[in-house]
Amino acid sequence: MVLRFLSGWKVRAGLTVFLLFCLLALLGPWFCSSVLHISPTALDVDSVSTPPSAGHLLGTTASGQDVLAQLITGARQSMIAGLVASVLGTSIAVLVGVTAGLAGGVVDSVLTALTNVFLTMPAFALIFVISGYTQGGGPVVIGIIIGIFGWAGGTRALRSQTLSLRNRDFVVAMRMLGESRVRLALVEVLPHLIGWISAMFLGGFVGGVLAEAGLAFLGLSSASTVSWGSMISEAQQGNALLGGMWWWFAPPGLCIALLGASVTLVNFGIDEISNPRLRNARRTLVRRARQAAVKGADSDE
Amino acid sequence: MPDPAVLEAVDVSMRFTVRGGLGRTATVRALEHVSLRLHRGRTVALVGESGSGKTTLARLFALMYQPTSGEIRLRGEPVGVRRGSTARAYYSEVQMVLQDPFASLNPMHTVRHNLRRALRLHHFDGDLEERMHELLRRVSLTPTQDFIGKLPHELSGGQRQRVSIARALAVAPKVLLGDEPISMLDVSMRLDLLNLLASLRDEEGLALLYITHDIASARYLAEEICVMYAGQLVEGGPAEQVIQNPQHPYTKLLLEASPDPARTVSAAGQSSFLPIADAGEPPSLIDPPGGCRFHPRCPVAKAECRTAFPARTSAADGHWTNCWLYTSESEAS
Amino acid sequence: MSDDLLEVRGLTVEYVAEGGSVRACDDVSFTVRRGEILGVAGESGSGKSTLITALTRLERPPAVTTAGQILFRPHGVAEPIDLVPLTEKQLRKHRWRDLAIVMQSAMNALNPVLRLGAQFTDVLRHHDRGLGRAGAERRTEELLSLVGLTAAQARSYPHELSGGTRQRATIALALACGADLVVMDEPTTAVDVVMQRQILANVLRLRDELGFAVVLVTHDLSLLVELADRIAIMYAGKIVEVGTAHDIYHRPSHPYTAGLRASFPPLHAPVERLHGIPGTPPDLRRLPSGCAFHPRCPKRFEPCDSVVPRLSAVGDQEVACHLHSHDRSEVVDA
Amino acid sequence: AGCTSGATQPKSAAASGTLTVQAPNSPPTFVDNFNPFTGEAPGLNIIYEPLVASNRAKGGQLVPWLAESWTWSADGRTATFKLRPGVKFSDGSPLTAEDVRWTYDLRLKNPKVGGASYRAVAITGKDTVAVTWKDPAYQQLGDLQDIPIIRQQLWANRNPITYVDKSPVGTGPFKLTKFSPQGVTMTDRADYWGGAFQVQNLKYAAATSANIQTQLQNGSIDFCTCDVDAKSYVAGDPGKRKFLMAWDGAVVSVLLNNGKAPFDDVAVRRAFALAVDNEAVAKLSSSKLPIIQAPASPSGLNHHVYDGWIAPDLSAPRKQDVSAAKQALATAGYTVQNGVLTKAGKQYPVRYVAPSDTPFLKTVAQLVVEQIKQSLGINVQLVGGPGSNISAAISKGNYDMAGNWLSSGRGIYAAMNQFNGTLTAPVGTDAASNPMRFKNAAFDKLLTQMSGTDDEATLKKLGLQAQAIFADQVPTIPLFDSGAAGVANTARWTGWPDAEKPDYLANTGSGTEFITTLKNLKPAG
Amino acid sequence: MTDPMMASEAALAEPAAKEQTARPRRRTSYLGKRLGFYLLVTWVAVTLNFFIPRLMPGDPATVMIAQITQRTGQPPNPATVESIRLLFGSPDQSLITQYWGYLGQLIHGDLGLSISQYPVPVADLVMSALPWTLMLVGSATALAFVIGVGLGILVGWRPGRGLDSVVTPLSTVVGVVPYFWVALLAVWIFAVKLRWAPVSGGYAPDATPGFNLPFMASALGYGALPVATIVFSAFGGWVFGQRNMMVTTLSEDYVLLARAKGLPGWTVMLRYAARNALLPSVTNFALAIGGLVGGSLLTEIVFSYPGMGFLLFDAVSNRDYPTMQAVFLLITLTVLLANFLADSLYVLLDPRTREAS
Ligand SMILES: Nc1ncnc2c1ncn2[C@@H]1O[C@H](COP(=O)(O)OP(=O)(O)OP(=O)(O)O)[C@@H](O)[C@H]1O
Ligand SMILES: Nc1ncnc2c1ncn2[C@@H]1O[C@H](COP(=O)(O)OP(=O)(O)OP(=O)(O)O)[C@@H](O)[C@H]1O
Ligand SMILES: [Mg+2]
Ligand SMILES: [Mg+2]
Ligand code: NI
Repeated sequence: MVLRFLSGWKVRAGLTVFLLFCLLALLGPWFCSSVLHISPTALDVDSVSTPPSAGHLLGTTASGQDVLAQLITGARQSMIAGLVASVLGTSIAVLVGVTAGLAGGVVDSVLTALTNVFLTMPAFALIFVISGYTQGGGPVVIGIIIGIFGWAGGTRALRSQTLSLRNRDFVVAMRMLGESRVRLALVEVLPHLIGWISAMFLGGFVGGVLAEAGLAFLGLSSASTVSWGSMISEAQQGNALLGGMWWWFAPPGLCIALLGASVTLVNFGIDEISNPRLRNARRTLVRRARQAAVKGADSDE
Repeated sequence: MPDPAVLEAVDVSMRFTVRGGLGRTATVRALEHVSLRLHRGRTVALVGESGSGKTTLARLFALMYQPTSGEIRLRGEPVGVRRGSTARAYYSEVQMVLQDPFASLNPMHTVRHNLRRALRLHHFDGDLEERMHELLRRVSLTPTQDFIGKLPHELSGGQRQRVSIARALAVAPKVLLGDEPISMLDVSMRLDLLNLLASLRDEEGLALLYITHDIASARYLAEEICVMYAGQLVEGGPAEQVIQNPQHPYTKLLLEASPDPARTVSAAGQSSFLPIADAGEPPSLIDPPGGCRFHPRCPVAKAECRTAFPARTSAADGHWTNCWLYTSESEAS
Repeated sequence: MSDDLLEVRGLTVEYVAEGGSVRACDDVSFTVRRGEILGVAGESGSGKSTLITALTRLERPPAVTTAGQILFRPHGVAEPIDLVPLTEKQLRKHRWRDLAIVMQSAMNALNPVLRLGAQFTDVLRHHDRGLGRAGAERRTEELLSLVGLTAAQARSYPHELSGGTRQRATIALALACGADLVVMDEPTTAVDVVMQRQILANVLRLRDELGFAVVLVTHDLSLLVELADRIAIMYAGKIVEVGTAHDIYHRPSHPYTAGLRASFPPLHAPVERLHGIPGTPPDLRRLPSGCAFHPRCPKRFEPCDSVVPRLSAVGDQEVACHLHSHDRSEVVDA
Repeated sequence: AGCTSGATQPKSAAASGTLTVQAPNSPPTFVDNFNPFTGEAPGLNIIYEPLVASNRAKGGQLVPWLAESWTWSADGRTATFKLRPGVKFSDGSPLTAEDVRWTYDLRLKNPKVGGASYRAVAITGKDTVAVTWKDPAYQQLGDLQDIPIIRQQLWANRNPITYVDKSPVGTGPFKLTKFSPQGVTMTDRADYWGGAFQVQNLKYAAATSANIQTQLQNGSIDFCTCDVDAKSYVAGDPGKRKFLMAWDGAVVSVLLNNGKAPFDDVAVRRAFALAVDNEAVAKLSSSKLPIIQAPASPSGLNHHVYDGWIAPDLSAPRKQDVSAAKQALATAGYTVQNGVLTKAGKQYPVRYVAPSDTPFLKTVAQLVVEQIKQSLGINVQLVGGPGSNISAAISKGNYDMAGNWLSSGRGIYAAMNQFNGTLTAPVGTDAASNPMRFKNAAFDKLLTQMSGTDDEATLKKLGLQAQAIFADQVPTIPLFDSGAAGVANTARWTGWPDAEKPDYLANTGSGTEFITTLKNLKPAG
Repeated sequence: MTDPMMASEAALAEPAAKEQTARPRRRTSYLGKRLGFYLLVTWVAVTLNFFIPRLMPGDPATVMIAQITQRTGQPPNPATVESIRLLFGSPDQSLITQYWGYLGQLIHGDLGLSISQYPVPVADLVMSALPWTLMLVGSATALAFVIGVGLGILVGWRPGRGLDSVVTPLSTVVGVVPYFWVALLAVWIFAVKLRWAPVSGGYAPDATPGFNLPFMASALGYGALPVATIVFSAFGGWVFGQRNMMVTTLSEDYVLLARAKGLPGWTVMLRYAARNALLPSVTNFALAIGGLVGGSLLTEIVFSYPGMGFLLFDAVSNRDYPTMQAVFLLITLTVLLANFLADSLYVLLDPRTREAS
């Protein structure tokens, strides 16, 4: 299964890029300070808004900060926000969705109602309101808020999946061995939701990164940390585009897009695994077989 | 019938409430006043059309639902739906083999996992590994070490079904409920499985409930056949009696419709398909016909068939039926 | 010869995949005569459905027809047409008018969002441009009445009908354009025995009335024996035996056929202990060498695991088994 | 091409005498309410006029407006205003003393309208009105510029708070002709007391800080008081584009929370002030302006506005002096451990709040934080957030350092009164005034004295003393002199005030200043 | 968060059970239940919407005072401060009393008076903003749906072919580019550099809102760019989901049968495959409409569009609780309405969920 998962170019490309970003998030700040000796926060009063040069590989912002350093450190903040949001969101979704699906009855009704309430709440607007309240508590806080308001969508899908799994024969069979509910949930049902959960997780991750960027754009990110979103926001406030400072405006957006794209590619792979009907033969193989057939027929004559 | 029933259903009825698209609800009357007994070392076959309630009865035996009325008795003791360790105690005596061997094993778990869980849950305290191999041997999955580590997708349908049976046997049950255990298997492998079930019954003294569509296989395996139609038991008795001398018009229809190549023996070389009269379809269980539910399709239906369900008429050899045709007779006699 | 409606020669169908292809139909040859019912029996995975879809040129990637001919001689056509090289557009001329199909599950074969009637009229009107809406509706009613359904049911959505009714409707649909050949892939596995017999009796009656030929695929040999004129037995992508129903039942030549035949417990004959066929059907990706059946064969002997037997005539039948190879005939006697 | 009216240059506009400006406060849409008490519609501040105005370009000098002149009573508690003759409301009716009295009286009677620092108002003659305060109120007169005069006849039966006024009647030079949520058009009045204007049509366009730059660039807006990249704007067409700095007395400063540790300790305040390099801050903050803003005087007074009021020894900016700063901390017993200010084992983490929607304050904050880290080794935590959150935090005293601009152009008293210890509130409650929570008895006493005099020499003398206390006590860290930046396009209109030494400020946000600006505009060419 | 995998489920409520033989027995009680559910959700949402913003620090008075301070360059005099506090400051009533008052007002359809635009009724503000958002986001959502689903059908019809291998990855990648980044770029390219579109706003400042040609033309011109950017960012999500549905549907027997029937390719694609593959997308579209009001925040800020998003942004910045609540309420109601719509649409489009005749 793992091998099959890794076989497509999309998944491999996606994973590679994604892991690169993870590495960047993990080691970026250290790399910046110890190897490149640049700081994302230091302001170089004497070289403001300079295009890429040897001193500043990606140029500087309007307040003389090094764009490259910001880009590298920004990776961590953006990814932490995405990670926290998706870990939290997915965990709640799994907890609520699987519990509701397995338990049924009153528990199910209550949890479903809760899900629906969260679905109808103006999530982004509330996130916007609340993250204003937290006064830029950093990516973790932003991630938590995004997670808390973003879990409901996936929950319904998980619940209905669990409902259908609950009555699958193998679960019934294990139940008739006297298996406990918790074990049924964890050992029999949950592994089958891995595809869904990981897709949800990855979707949530991208959603989290994008939401953090959106909030940063609205001025709600932490002021002391640099994230890609806050970079775009500052570039916008600094009229980077009008001033032709593409080196400031473009990289963070492209990074988010690249990260999002890599995750989406991985998701393609997961999708194909969880829905085998989406897998189709490599066109080239089919064509080759057909051509061979035609040739064979010719030579037969 | 010498010894008392191990497991019996006493006058059970089952109703389901279903929800329609716009939240409408309706009641499915899936079983009506069904009684059935399973005895040690004997097989009862339950045959009937799709949707007649066979699975529902099996599930009632497996305590997956609480019957709407009536009760399930284990060795004469009424049992109800339970949880936790009491459920486990019940399941250590009653086990079920499901229809679809492809669905009844978790694709993520090995044969070993399945067997070990079964043994662990039922407090097996001997040599676990040894017992697992023994179980696999019991269901003829040999050499056992080849099979124990396999995942379901590495097994054929017949092998999976054997694993299911081994898993059920792991708890050393007294009763085995087979819900169409062979219908999903390849033709060539069905008989082997039936033979396996027969040997388990004979050697372990299992009480076996064999649910099937295929009346011929019922005859092959079971001593006793019960025919179910639209949630009601309409006929039952010793297998040969029911097959060779069907009483109820539905049983007759079923036998007529069942493929039997032997019928063409006389007409050599030429296909001679035996057509049957267009007898309509089984009714919806949401609003089933009153009285005997078979009456709309019955060629010999009488007025009373529409109004009331006939009482049971039994012959000396244990062959019984619920049909007005015979009720009046017995009353007359 | 002109009696042959369809002649399949060396048809080979493969499922192509990265790690090597699977031959689900391997060098399959048989003929279908006009108006006959040819039964195809075999275990699950033996390639029956693959054969049916290839026959109707409905195979979809990754299935590819890599060799063989399907010579089709519908009415009004002098020269047989080879369906294999035809393009989708060329095929469209023959579809339904000459060649119709009934699928295994009527539930899935009918478009759930279209009323039954609409699924009739769109094919009717597409193949007969002159037919108006009213005409198409009238024709639909006629067709439905052929299988004992009413006009009211034409206005239903598929899900509103029972499985048996749906399956009858798909059979009526197959007859809509007067096809010469109707291919049926397990048309009755999803219905009960009573309904099964009703449906097949209908098919038989219509065949007698309309004279189309049927290729009927099923794994229920006992049913085929009652129903079909001739039966082809498939094993692991190959046809191992073809013969009249009577011969197949009474004089199975191939050990596999014999085993299959013995897998059905009798309904009335005395019960005896039966054993089916030992072992399991092979995985097409890892076929045994020689005769694919040899690991399960009670009568296997020395060439079976190395030489692939070819289908050859033995009396009225055709068998692919070394027991019946001409040069080995002495072995049979021995 | 082929699109839209918005992007096209209203070239014919100059011919028809139209000036398009960005509405003050840059809302994205306008709301049709010209109620002078509650409304925020653009143009409101030039429709209604006060009795007096102040000229911030001239150190907050008071300017007669609807009042021609005024006289003080001997005790300095009563000012008697003589109304300007010939003032007419836009409905044609004349302005009367009764209108003024009624307007002023309304504020006394209705606490929700509020804003009255005076105690009583009375008509003393045909066109004279006397306003009386509790204490000598020479320095309170400026408050009256925030009171627009309305017509009694119209408002007598209206609830001033809840009335939604869609057809305003005021004394100002323009009257409303068309309202749309995206634009407000006004035309000039022939019967305006101040004479004729060359600007016949005034248009307020909706433009937010996000897009004002582009709207300026493509010429759809002629003038704005806005925080834009003026440098590149002007550089785009130096002949036609003009940078205007309205030196309104603002001094961009770091507010220190004097009400709580560690900044309740003057040593810490001094140390931090010494640790900051205001020259660098000023330079960085000016990167988008064609000029470099000057580092601020330690007196907290803006050099442009208070030229001549600042003590000579305080005129030069405080120089960054890291060792002195460290010395100051050490003497007071502070150490820095792991980047945290520590005294006697107690840690004092420092939070710097800065609004993230005001870019330059954010930049200032980043630089100050960076400098303090470099010079003192203290890690100041930078906390951002929307401006409304930040002002709430500042008001409640929930901060240690904060970036803001301070100091008023309405005179030395107003400037110093911002640090009035009697007007502040403890940490935890809202302090509308003096959120720095600076308290100094001597300073407060000086303020009381200033309030009781209108003698310039005395004021100057008291001012010098106050400055000395200010510079010594460092209630805030003044960074650089600033003002309301603005840009104008001279393609259509000329006559903008001088950029270097303006006589008046060009500023849409202040009604009287904007009227003066408009009055002086002439069509180009 | 939206992920294509949840696409298959229709609405808020229980996925329609497939037991179709059910008869209408307790329809009234069902409707009652449904209504009750909507009411319950609305109440909970309204309650949360009331309390959450009020837990934020700061009150409208503080914000207003700060604004005056910035505007005039000095803090307002104590009398003014007093009057502002009197008008907008923390009311003496407890939060709970305010809450009951608010509920009472709501029941009478009274949304109260705006604080930042005091004393303009919130209803007026909402009414002037709502049409813009509905038009902008509504048309953009519809357009994105049509384009995305159309493309999805096309590429899904021939999976693995050239079109599919280009369009599918591309459209999904387009969907993960931060929206505002794209929008800003679009503004720069099309409004600043090429001058094809105005930079911001909903219509020309000198146009008179109403049913007149210049105004409508101007509104269209101003709306084009924002709509285009939303469509650009949103259509990808539909492509992917629709493609997968299409591919899944293609392996259904009825599509195969339609081909066997000799029907032309278009008929098979549209009438058989797409007709069925569309079902989840259509219900998802109905749900997407629920995000209409709430989803416009970034667009409207980038384009200074005079809609609900901006209204909310402004209300939050000014602690304008009544306006905030009204916007939240509206979002909640649209979401519920959309769910209702999705429910009904599903029943309408999928005969399987309809009642058997
Ligand atoms: N959980 C349930 N909820 C609602 N209805 C049910 C449920 N289980 C079974 N039914 C209904 O009860 C009736 C009997 O079903 P059951 O599965 O027992 O039939 P069966 O004889 O096993 O059929 P088959 O041969 O197809 O397995 C059917 O109409 C079915 O729809
Ligand atoms: N899409 C596919 N890709 C690869 N292999 C396939 C595919 N479909 C079928 N096969 C293989 O082709 C072989 C023949 O399949 P086919 O469906 O024709 O069998 P069948 O005889 O119809 O079986 P059944 O009785 O179960 O319908 C099987 O071994 C199967 O594994
Ligand atoms: Mg069943
Ligand atoms: Mg098949
Ligand atoms: Ni999601």
